[in-house]
Amino acid sequence: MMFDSSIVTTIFAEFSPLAPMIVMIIGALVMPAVFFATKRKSAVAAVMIAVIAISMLFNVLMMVDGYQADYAGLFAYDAFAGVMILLFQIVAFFTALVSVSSSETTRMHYGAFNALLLAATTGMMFVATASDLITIFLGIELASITSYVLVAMKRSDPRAAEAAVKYVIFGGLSTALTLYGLSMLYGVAGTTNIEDIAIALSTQDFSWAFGIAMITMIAGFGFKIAAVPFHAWAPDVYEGAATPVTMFLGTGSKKVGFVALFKIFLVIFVAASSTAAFATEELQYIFAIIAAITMTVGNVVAISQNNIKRMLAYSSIAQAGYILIVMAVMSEYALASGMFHMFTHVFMKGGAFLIVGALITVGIGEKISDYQGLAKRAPFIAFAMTLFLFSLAGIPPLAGFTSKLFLFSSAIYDGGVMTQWVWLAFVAVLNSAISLYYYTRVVKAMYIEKGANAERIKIPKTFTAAIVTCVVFVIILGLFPQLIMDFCADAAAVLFG
Amino acid sequence: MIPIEVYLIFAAVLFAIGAYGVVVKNNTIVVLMCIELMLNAANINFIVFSAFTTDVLGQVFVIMSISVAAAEVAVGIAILLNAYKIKGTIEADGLASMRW
Amino acid sequence: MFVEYTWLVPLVPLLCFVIVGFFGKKMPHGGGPLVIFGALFAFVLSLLISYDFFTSDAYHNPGYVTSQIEWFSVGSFQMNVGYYIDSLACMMMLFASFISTLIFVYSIGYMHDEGAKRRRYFAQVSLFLTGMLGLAVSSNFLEMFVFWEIMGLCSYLLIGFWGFNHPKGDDASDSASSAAKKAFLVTRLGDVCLMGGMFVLLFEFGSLDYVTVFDTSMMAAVDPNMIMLGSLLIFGGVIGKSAQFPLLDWLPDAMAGPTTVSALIHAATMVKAGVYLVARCFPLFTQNPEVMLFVGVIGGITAFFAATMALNNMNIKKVLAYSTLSQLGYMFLALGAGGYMMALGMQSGDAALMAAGAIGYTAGCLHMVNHAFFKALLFLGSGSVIHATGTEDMREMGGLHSKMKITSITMLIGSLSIAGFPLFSGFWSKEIVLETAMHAGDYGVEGYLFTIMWILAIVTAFMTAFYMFRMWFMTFKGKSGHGAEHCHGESPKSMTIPLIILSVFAAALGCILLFGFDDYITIGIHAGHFQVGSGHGHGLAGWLEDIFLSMYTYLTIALVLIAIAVAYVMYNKASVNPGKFNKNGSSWLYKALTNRWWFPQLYDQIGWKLGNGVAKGVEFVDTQMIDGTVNALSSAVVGSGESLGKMQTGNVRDYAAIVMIGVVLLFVAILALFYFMGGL
Amino acid sequence: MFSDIFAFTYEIPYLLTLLLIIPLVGAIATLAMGGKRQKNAKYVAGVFSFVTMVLSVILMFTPDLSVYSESYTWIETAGVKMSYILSVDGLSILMVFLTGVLVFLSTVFSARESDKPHYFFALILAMEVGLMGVYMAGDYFLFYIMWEVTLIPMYFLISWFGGPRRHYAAIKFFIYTHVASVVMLIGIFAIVFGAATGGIADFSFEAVLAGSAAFGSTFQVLVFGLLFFGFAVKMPIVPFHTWLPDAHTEAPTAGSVLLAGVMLKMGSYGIIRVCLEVLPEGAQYWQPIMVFIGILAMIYGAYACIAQKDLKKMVAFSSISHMGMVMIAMACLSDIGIQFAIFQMFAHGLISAVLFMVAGATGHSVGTREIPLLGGLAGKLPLLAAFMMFGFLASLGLPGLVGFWAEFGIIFGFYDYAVSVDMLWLVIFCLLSLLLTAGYYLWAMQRTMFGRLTTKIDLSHIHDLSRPEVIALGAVCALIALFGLWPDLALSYLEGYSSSLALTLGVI
Repeated sequence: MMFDSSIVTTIFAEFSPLAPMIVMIIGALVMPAVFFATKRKSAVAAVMIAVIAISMLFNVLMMVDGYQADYAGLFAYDAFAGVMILLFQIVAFFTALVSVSSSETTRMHYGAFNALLLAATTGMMFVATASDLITIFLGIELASITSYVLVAMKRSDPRAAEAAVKYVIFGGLSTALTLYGLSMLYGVAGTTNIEDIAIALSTQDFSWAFGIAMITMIAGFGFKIAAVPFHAWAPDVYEGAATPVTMFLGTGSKKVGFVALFKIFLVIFVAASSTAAFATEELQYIFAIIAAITMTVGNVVAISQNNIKRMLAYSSIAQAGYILIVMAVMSEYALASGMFHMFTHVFMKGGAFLIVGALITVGIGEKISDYQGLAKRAPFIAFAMTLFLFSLAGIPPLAGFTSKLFLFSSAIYDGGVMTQWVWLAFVAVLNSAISLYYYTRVVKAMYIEKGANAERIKIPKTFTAAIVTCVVFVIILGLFPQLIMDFCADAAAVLFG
Repeated sequence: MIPIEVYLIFAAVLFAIGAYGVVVKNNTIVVLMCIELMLNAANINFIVFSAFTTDVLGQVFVIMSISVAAAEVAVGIAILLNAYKIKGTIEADGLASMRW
Repeated sequence: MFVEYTWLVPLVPLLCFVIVGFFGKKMPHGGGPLVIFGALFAFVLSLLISYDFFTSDAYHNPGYVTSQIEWFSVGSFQMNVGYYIDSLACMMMLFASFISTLIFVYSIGYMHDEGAKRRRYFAQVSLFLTGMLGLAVSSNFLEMFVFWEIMGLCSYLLIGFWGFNHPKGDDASDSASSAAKKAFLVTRLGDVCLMGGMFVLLFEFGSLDYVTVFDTSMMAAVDPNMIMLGSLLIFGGVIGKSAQFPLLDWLPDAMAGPTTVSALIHAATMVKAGVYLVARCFPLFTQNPEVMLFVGVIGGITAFFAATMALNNMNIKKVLAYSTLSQLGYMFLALGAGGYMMALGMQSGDAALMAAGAIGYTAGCLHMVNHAFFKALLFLGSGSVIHATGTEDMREMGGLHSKMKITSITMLIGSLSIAGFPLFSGFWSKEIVLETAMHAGDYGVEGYLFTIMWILAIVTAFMTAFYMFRMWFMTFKGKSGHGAEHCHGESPKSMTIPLIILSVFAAALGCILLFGFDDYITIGIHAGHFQVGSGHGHGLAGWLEDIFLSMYTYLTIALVLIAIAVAYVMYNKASVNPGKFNKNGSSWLYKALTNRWWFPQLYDQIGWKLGNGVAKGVEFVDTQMIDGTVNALSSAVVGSGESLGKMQTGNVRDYAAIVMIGVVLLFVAILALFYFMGGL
Repeated sequence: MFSDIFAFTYEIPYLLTLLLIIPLVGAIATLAMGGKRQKNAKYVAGVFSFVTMVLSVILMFTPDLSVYSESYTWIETAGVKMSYILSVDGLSILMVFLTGVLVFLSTVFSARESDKPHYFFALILAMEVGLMGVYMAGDYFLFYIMWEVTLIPMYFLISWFGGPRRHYAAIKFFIYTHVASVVMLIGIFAIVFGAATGGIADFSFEAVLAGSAAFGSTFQVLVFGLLFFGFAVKMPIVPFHTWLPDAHTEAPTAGSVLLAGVMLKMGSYGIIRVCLEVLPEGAQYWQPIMVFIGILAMIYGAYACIAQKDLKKMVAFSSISHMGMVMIAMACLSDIGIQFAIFQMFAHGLISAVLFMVAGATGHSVGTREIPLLGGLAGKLPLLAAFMMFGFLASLGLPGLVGFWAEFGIIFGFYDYAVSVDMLWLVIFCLLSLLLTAGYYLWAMQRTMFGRLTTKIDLSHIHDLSRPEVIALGAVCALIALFGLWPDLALSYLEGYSSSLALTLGVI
């Protein structure tokens, strides 16, 4: 058999469920050493990529093989974990790949930068495998605290410093909210294991403590995923951070919040929905409202942005709104679609950020007006950017369209019955149409408007490689979504028992 | 025996004080301290629930979260230092160049 | 056997149109000779077909030859294309192709100076001929309508022939293009009605074939009200095409086209299409006497009104145009009166009354043919004059008789004929028209209307004679005008020869009435179905008796003679000043007549208000309200983006406040939701 | 049918796929003709679009269209199934033909395009992919993809090659129609998932049609509304039409030709293909509304034409008016109505091509399309005047040209409907629109080509049509005349389809 996880189990024995993370951690530990030994960014990058590749290889082997195992009741590797880990690995891979040639990332502390990157990724992967509130919390914090530093690690840029401050304060605030919520949840359920919580709650009636737990957890995770009104930090941090880091935050870090949301809420509610005592629907409405507001605010405010990073940040907020549909609909199909959308989001939003980073590296500004005439100066980059943006807007046959198609359709029908979330689907599609407006502004600047400068642009090779990969995936996932959608469906089946 | 509600209300008040501080304080160091207050409110919750249910996991959680909070404050202070070095201020009002 | 080649009759001119249209640039005279050949071919073929038809058994029973193939189908309704030959079709083919041939020959001379434009002219007239001949031989309403519209198109194009680059300058271009548009639009109004009528028929009869629609048993099975609706709508088309009251205003304007076009289209052929259609639909129209009454009244009113307007007009072509309208009115009066009697006869089963009605049919058709010849003659004559003098204003002519003898004499013949001078063509047909109208007045409840129409018609006869001779005297006699001095003599042979030929017909054609015309062109019910022709006419003696033993004939003759005399005194001897009667042009009547009873102003007002007025309103709604809403929506989205963006102050404390507000809101929302959903 | 004249029985493998791939390859090849090879872009585009046209014509000559259906499962995951299905039936064959012909002819017409020609022609070919795809798709997923694919080339065509207000027009076109598309997408979800059986939502037309029997009345009515809105914007129907005049005014001629000639038809095609086929009960419910807005569009469009000052804008509004006619025809829900609705789509496709070519050519030759600035140009531009006259006459429904038969059939079908609902007076509106149509065209003709030669503009540079323009116009005019003289050539394709659809609708 081509995909055989026995190699992993042979090496890691009972730690196999943590195999991808272990590889990353080791990588994180050796990275500074590598840097100090070689003093060359490229060497570090090569090791980085190797580490991530190995980790990814293990994960793919396990995922495709359908490996399932549990470690100490705290971690569980299953299809869901496999898919999400893959996502985080891809994000880390891109970040590592481009940060080597980006002009924004630190040069002096490059080893530390990579170590932190790996640590952050590991944190995210922990969340994906976690089966206990404690591990979820720790994973999130590992990812968060390291990313604060990543944001700050931009060469003496006042905006990065400011962004880092904002990020750390808001991260702390969200940690506090989340922790408070977790404590209440613990109090209500009397345990920290998610499965056990679900079982415990399914026999309980609604209580105030539970309500508060829900609210504070929504707020805390809402911060992570940048849902309105907990989104305010996102545009500033995205703008201030080095663009590869922005990409890491926008496509990876954000998903951590979703993974935690899925892990905690879906499991609890799916278990709870079997008993009538528990009010699932009310919280679904809460999520639906948040989703609607988030996508609307994200899209509408994006229209007025002139800085492309900020615009993409707001667009990320809107995308989070779309994915929140999963939480409103709470069906297996919706979850699969949502996960698939996260994947396509990595490629399209990641691709867009990569291009922004590449252009900053070659000295083009972040303003939309700086992109004027880009089609002449860098035809491929302009073309790729157009693809990413149109994909984000949901223009077929690109990946963003297909994933939105799955996602929005999940809001309409659930198992042959028309759901009550049709209005949400409406809000979503109309938003999607609005978003076309600001994406088109960029396209217009690149293709239609004439720039002051007409000389050709040559962007670093690593950027090109990453962008090409994204382009390929944006097209392939659009045309053949089942490549990943099948795994997402398996993963969703795990959470829905 | 003091009923559990009292502890919970205490923690909630602590949490609210922290939240209030985050909103009104201009000095970001104080803001970080307020966040610590909020974290500690959650920690108290954990301890209380742990004590009342005689479940040890809550205390484990607290130990974890205290260490996390420590790390967070360390990173936070470092970041504030960096900001002070670059921007010459750590006041929230002075760190508002990116907006709209 | 020639009948089987009927499809060639319209096709040959069509081919000429295509050839001339695409390759005419390199042909001599812009392709004129080819077009003449096409028309001549059509004429000869028509002769052969007619001979063939009249000698065949089919002429006697069932009275027609038809053959068609499927064209396409509308749902379950099959639309056909084919030919339908009966006496009426033969007559139409013959006179249309014959007159066209002559006019085309004339055009060679008349259009000689037009250079490259002649190609366009000849192509279009050839297409027109296709339309006219196709109309005559069509086997169903739809096919007929196609040709009907092709004629309308050609009329439009030819009126607008000088719609740009007019030799007389931009003002003339303006008025020509405006006249063309008006002609098309007004006839279009009629055509739309005709189309509506076709829908009624198609829906009621399930077919548009003449054979089916005119079948007596079919008609009996259909709701008479729907037949009435259909008939009236079809007559609406006729009103437009034949410029009857109240849609008569376009025809005078149409004189902006070349004179040959006026002769061909707006006198001899196209405007006759309406008459043809009424004659063709006689079986249908006679199902309701009211329809025929309507036809007759419209005809009578038009005859009168148009004649009044001709009384004081100074434009030679316009006089002729009004006269055309008036004469068309006669034809409809005849058909209407005849049809009225026939309808009443059918209802009461009175065979004599039906026979009397058939005379109306004959009268209408005969007048149509006669009018085609003498009006073509008159127009061509006037064209000859215009060609020579370069003006259309009769005040600038005068005294041309000596310079243009042939034109003058042929036009005199035409005038005598149209005026109804005894024994000239027009006399015969006009007499029986009047007789039918008078006769119809005796029957039915509304018959008195025909009496009124008869009186109007007699007055019209007087006026006709007056204005025709006013025209002739003003043009050819009296003082030479400004334009007459430019005249360098007679027109070329290509123009005079057609005039001479036409004048022969104009003078003598009417006599065919006495020699069995009504055997062929009459209508009656034979073996349960309507049949045109193979009737038993009055014969020579019968007609002579009819006409010359009636005192009313002498009344008309007297009126005509008086009118000619008055014109002579006023315009030839100039012993009586016409200005005396109209306060030198300041009487209200005079003004009313020169302003065409203010019809144009009325139409312009209505048309402008209904067209442009509403359009302005629509435009306002479109740009301000509908598009305004769209733009407002989009700027609302953009604007709200900007103001929402302002919430992003950049200050962490504000952000924290937003978060806290969010938490509180969540709390409230959860409370509210639980409350409303009965959770608590 | 063409196949009655000559039956082309050789079965070209993957013909329908070729119809998509050839223009796609052509677009890429043309795009590669940048830089110094720009001159050759038009030849490359011409060859590819010509081959596509030939294939679409071959399709017309094929006696049995069913041999050309292709079906492959494409995506099968998480309870949804999408397939790559291409097929051609009586409804789509004319549209495919129209697309093939018009794309080639607009390429020919634009042969003089000299600014970035490789982009220009590549965009036109890219649009052809989408258009062909929409008409041939047998799967809602593919259908929607193709539907949206048409937008992007059009957006670029307008905003690159358009007039002075092109940015506004392009973005308005893009966003407006995209909003409609996404609403339509919701409707598609509803029918696809509503028709799902055994937990598999199959996006193919066939499966949805099979599952549609289970749709309840309320569902049908609601979903019909969604889909109808989506399609109506594309058609466009008053009051959702305002993007169209702007888009047309600013678009380059070839863009306008394709926009009016083929793209608008996507809307009415969708209504027939999706709304009527799948939701017959919804159609019954919406029938009066469709009739009302159809009449509204017809009359409103015609009146708006009268008020227009820009020749192209006038033609754009006339499209709205004529598509209103398509709407009332469809609203009859009868075989005649549907047959002639499709026929009118076809007819209007050809006619509007001429109209927009002529309007565009006026802009090129004279330098302005403002009617008040023109006048008396027929003497200077005889060919243009002749084609304009032909186009106007065809559009106002001159018998013997293709537009008349469409209008004739539509009004008759509508008459039938009006009788059945006992409101015969409704027919008056149709007749009125015919009259108004004649009115605005003739008035425009009078003001532009006839009458006083204008002195308001500099006439020293005006030139008559170039040879490629004449060829393109001549070819379309020939088709108009051909189908006008022999309407059965096109109508016979529709008979089977329309009568079976009418059976579904329960009204014959």
